[in-house]
Amino acid sequence: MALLGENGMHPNLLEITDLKTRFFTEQGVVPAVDGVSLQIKRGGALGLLGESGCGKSVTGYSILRLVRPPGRIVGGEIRYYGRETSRGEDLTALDERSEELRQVRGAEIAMIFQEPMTSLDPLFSVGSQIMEAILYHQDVTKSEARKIAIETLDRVRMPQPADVMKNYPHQLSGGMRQRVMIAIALSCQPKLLIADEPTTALDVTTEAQILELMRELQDELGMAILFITHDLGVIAEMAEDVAVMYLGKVVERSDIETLFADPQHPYTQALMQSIPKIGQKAGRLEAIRGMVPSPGNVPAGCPFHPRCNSAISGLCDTKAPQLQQTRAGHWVSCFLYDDGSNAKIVTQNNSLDRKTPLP
Amino acid sequence: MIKKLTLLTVLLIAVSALGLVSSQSMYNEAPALAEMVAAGELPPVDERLPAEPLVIEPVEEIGQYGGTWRAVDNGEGNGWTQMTASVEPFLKWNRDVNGFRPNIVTDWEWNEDATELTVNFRQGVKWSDGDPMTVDDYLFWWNDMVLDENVPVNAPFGTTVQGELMSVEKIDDYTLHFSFPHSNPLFLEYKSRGAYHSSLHIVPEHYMRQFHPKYSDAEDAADLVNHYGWSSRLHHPGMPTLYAWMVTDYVEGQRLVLERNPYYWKVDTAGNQLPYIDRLDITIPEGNVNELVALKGIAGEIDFQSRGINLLDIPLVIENQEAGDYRVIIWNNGDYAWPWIMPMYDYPDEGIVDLMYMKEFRQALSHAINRDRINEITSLGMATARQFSLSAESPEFQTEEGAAFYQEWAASYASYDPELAGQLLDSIGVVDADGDGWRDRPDGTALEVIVDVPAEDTPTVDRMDLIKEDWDAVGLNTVLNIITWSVVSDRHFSGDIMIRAWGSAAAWGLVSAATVWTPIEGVTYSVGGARIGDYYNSGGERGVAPRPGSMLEQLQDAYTELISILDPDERNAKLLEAYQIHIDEGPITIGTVGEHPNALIVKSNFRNVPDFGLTAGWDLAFPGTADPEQFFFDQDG
Amino acid sequence: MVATGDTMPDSLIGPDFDAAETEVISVRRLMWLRFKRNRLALIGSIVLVLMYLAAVFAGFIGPYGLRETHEKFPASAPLLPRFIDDEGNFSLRPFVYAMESKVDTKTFKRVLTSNTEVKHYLHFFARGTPYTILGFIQTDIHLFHVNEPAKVFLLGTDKQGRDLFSRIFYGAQVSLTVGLVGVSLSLIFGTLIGIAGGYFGGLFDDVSQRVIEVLISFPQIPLWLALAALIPPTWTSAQRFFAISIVLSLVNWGGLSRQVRGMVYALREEDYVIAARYASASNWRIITKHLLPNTLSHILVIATISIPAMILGETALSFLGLGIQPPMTSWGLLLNQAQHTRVLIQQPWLLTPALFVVATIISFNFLGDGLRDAADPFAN
Amino acid sequence: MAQYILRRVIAILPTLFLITIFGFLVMEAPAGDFVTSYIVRQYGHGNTEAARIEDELRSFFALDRPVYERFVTWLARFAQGDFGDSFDLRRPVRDILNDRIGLTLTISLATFAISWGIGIPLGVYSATHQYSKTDNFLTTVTFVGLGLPDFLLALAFLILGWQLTGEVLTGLQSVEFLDQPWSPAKLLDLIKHMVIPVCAVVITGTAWVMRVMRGNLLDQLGRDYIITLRAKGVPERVIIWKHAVKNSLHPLIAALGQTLAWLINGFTITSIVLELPTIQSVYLNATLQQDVYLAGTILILIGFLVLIGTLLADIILAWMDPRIRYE
Repeated sequence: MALLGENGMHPNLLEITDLKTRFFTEQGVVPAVDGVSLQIKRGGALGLLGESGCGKSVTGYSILRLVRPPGRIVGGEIRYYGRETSRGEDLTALDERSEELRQVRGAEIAMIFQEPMTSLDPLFSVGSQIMEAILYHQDVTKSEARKIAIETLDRVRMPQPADVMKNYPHQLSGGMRQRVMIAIALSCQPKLLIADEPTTALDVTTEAQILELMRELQDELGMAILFITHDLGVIAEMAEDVAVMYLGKVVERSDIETLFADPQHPYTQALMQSIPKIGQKAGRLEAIRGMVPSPGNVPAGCPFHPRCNSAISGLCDTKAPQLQQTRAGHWVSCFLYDDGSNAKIVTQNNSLDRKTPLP
Repeated sequence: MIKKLTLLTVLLIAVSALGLVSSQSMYNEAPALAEMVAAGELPPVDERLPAEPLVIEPVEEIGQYGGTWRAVDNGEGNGWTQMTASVEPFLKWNRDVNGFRPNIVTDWEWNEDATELTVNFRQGVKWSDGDPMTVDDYLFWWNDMVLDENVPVNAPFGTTVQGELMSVEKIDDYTLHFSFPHSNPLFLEYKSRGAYHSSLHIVPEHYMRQFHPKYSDAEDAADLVNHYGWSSRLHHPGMPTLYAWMVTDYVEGQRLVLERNPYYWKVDTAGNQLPYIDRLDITIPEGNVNELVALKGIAGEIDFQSRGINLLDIPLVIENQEAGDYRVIIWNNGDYAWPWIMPMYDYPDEGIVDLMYMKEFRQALSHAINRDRINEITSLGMATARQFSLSAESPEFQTEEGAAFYQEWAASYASYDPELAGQLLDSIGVVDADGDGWRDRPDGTALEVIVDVPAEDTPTVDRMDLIKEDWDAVGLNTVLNIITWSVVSDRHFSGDIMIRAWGSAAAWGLVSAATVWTPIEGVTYSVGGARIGDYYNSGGERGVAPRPGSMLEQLQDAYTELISILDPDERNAKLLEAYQIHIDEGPITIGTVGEHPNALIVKSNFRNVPDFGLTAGWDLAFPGTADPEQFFFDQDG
Repeated sequence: MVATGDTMPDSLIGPDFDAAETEVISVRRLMWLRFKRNRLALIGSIVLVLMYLAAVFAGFIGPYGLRETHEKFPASAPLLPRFIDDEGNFSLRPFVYAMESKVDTKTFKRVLTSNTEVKHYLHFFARGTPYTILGFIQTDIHLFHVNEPAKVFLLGTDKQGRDLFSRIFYGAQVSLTVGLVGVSLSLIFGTLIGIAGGYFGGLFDDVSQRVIEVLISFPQIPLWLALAALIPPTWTSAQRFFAISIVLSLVNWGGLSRQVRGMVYALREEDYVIAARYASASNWRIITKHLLPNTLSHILVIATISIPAMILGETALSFLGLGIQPPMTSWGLLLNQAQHTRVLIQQPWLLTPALFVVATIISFNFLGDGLRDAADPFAN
Repeated sequence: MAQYILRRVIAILPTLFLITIFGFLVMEAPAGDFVTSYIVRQYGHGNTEAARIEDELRSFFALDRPVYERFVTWLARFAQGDFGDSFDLRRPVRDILNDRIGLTLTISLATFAISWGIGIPLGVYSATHQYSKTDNFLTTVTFVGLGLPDFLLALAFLILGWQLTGEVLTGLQSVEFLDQPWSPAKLLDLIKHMVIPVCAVVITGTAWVMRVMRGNLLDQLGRDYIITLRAKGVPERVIIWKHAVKNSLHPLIAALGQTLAWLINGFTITSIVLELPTIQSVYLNATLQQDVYLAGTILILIGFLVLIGTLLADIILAWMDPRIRYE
């Protein structure tokens, strides 16, 4: 248990401990999130970095309990210290349809998504969709809610917010819609915002504007952000701390400067090298060898070893490394920094258990 | 005449005397009518009845007034209701259909060569609105409808002789004189068949004038025809009638209600004005009549129903007698063949017609049919296997000699003998020439026996199915052409049919549908083909001539001779001679099974229903001929 | 399948994985897996396979011929094989007693009395009425058979004294193929117009869309009736069969065409089609090489889904007497004979064709449902 | 919006004309005409007279005129609201339809209301409880319901009704009520007669609505915006009923276009089996008897309702869906 801060407040807003989320598909069980532990500080910004399919989004969904069948959280704890500031509460223990959880969603923790084009109900006006969030969390009248909504739209730098209220999602551009999404998320002033690749679907200029906006808002409102992305550049701009995920596991964790200065895990290193840098000649881009295996078909040992240039045969392909602190605040899960003495021997880490009954 | 007048005077004196002494009537009437009389809404019964009402002898007993008679009828003209409640012709069949009895017409007189006829109408008969019925009502039909070119009503059968119209003359209000260009001895019989003919021809002139373009501002005769025509005449509540019940309500496609005619001109032997039953409530189904009859019958929702009970439903209605509180009476359907198989001698393929004219070919077709099997499978084994030989009840078969003749005819070529059939075919060269398993024509070309069957006539479809197997078995490649009735008819008139099979009605030698045995009319039921009948009917102007000297020509000649014979006995004897051609020349039309039983659903307390009835012949007008006005509900029993 | 649908597009089975070496066969395999998983669809397809086999081998399965009448047994209740005789002795081999049949002149009912002296044992794979399979294999071996005079009618007989059990399978030949033929015609017609409309667009597309719009909104039965009334009544029952198929497909092609058009419309904008067009491939080539193969699985699914409607259509038309005519038979025609009060009350066995109709329709629905899910393995 | 509607209405007119020609031709095309079928039926009823006046009958019904002439005459009158007379029933087609439209709509609207009223909630329940026992049960029932032709059900219900009550509940009213003014007893009688047809048709109808609803709702529930709604803490009930259901009504509303025509011609065979005095029964008979004006009018009426229905559905969709509205 971490130390309590002043006035009994826990220093972290959210603590994820050994989270396991699995998908029970027809081909077997897919361990999308496999023992992830993270901490988000109050008002802090944590970046969750990884390629498609590494489980970073599922981690985000798990926090708000948005994982739907056949996915299910099977283990671990998500402790939220937003309301119960000292003891916290375990979000995984709440019933999915419970009122308690509903009051967390939107009001305490809000989320914005990758696809602003499809994330709004096409049949309702933008205004009503923002007001809906407000009306379900705050004891205000309709006209007050409208006022708040317009203010929020204004806050997300939406031009002519009062007019936009009447618009329907299909009338807005992608960037505008993402602003609306952010407005919805911010309308109830949550303590944590989960941003799931919020700029992936946007063009570069819009992306920059949105990121800029989010940074400003974070400063203004003092909320924490969990920023999920595959884009190192975005991470560099947005996050204070970073966790790198690969195939459902966190492989490296540190503050942003450390990570960029000294990436330790071969996967992180590879990621860094795959970014084109100014001055570097095109065509010399270093790509990571091979493809990400299916999460339903995780290799034995260290999941990254088939693609790893530094893999130690006989070790990396049999044993799974554990997250080790290599320096203060820098955690890596790799045998290069670990003698393997406390590593588990996993001969077959393939969770494709075909005998598991289907949901 | 003098006698009548005296009687009338006596009666008048008696009535007025009675009127002075008491209000006692000579006749009794239904309680409901008596109330109306008491209320002054209706004249007393004696005034409503003619001086000499027709006295009807009840079948079992004097009945009781009251009750509603529920039945089912099809929506097309309510034909069955008309057969029940609209049969009031000049003369009416006896209940055993052996001759006619006076009805509207009380007496008549022919001249010697049957070209002049004087008939007397029953005096004092009133329409259901109280208006007197006179010969003018008949003359309106003849002069203003048949003879009026603007009215699409044709001169019916019997009113023309050899293509020339009769003429009619009014002698007095109750006497008509008919003149015919040639002998027409069967005129009254022709006119008295069924619910059409004269039952239809006496129209309420005082009422119909309002629809006639000549007498009103009607634009055309559509409304007139609508009120007159067979298929729609029961659709008009308030239209005056001579029948026992008058239409009081009609809901298209759903319901027809008739109520007693207060002016009905018949009484029972105890002087009770008929009818006994208050009203008829007829349900008109949207779809299949037979199914609704069966359903309603077993549910006890039918009081009397003589038509529409499917042969195959008889076990069902018998089984549910007790539950539905009714009894099942079996009448004779009277069909002489169902199906009758008509080779068409006007088929355009001469090779086929050659075969048709060979009696061996037709005999082979007939012998190849396993009639007992058809009877077992499709007729519950309750029909009679027989040749095409008209109805056994026809008058010409009622003598000893006639009965014997009938037996011989019915049995001719009717045995199941496929071997003989094969030999007969061999004998005329219809053999398998090319070895494909099917017999070919004498010239060696392929022979296909094509039979047109109306799809709607399911018994015929079922039975032809079996006959096809029989014919296939003797090597005749048989094709059934099962098509809708209207198309069969079309093909019939255009001469495209090789062989036609359908269900027969009853046939009465000369009075009813003579053309089924001799080709004299251009109609679909004409033996040998419509166009051969039309040839005769048009005096050779249209149609197809029968082959010279053939049995078809012999039959036509025989008919020409027959219809001018005045003496009934002589006529019947000659008729048998003409029938002999059908035996000598092999079956001209092929019969199969006939005389099917016809079940009646009769409510347990529904009385005075005779045991005898012949339902297939519309000309015979059952159950109208059984006098439904004397049917009654036994309210005690 | 999965309610969350697109919520983890980048996380689980996104396009990144398809190309992975382990998953090269995955599309087809995924379809099969998904289909196999749908137990109802699996049951449905098994039932259908059995039905179609039974239709092909109708002569073998039924002990009697299509038109074989048993004159003493019209509308007979089922005469089932038995294992226990009148004395209560058990026999492993099923047998029947010969029956005497007479009409009771009072009740007009047929009375059957069994002759218990002789047991007639059922013969399996025995010789009986000759028949042909698929029009060329001639044989007279039946699955089971009993020697005259004994009879075995598993489902009773119709009013003509024909074994209903045998006839149902002969009827299946018509009823089951009418849907296939009708759907094939719809497919050809609908696909051609759909692809043409979707690919070329323009006036042709507008007109065909308008026609289809009216066509698919029109209630089917009145249209069927009107069109069935057009069939020349002089046609033979085989011609009628095809005419009915055409009528069914004329009413049905619209929906199919519309869906095909929609897919082509979408595909038209796909990179590879545009690329093909820039490579100046001919329209025909683009349609046959690119559009058709890519829409095929969907077209097949749509086809499967529209078969039940066609089978029902045939049943309805024949039920009304406007469909198949004897000597052919079909389930609708068999049911046409069963729509009598007496059948429902006294001869309920004549309704068994309805069970076959219902089972077939349900199976097709199950199958279609399963195929639809399977055809779109990335839907979730 | 007004312009949109106007444009659609104008687009309907040529289609309507085509339907009219089609309707007339389809009725005209079969071999023979009303007179031939009339004569034959009359013979079947024992009236041998009709055959003798075939030509007169034909000229009486104006069937001796060429097809195009009759079509033009009829169309001209049709445009004025005169649909011609039925040959068979000898009444104006208009009157026949007027007589029947009331009961036809009563039964079809009842059927429609019940199947949608039951089908939608059950579909929603099924979709929101996917793979639950109830869902599996309902899905199976749906499949069976879709497999059962309603006319067979009607037949079965009729017999069942007879065995239970001893009454044959064909038609829609007992004869004794036919001409009576409306009274509670008459209404009760009508309802009693409606039970069988409504049940028979509702079973298939509900199955269809349920299946469509379930499928679409499942599809909608998988959409991104649902996640957004959940993430912003909207109660599940509101997510389903306010958002997902509204979004999944699209195909059902599109089907409303067909429903309008269905209302007057939806369950033809059931109507015939149960002897219902509806337009459907008249249509079948008219088609079989080549009663051209009656059958043709109904066919065209159906076509007309199809077009109107489609238009209405489009308007409702436009009203509901801003994407269509602002196109």
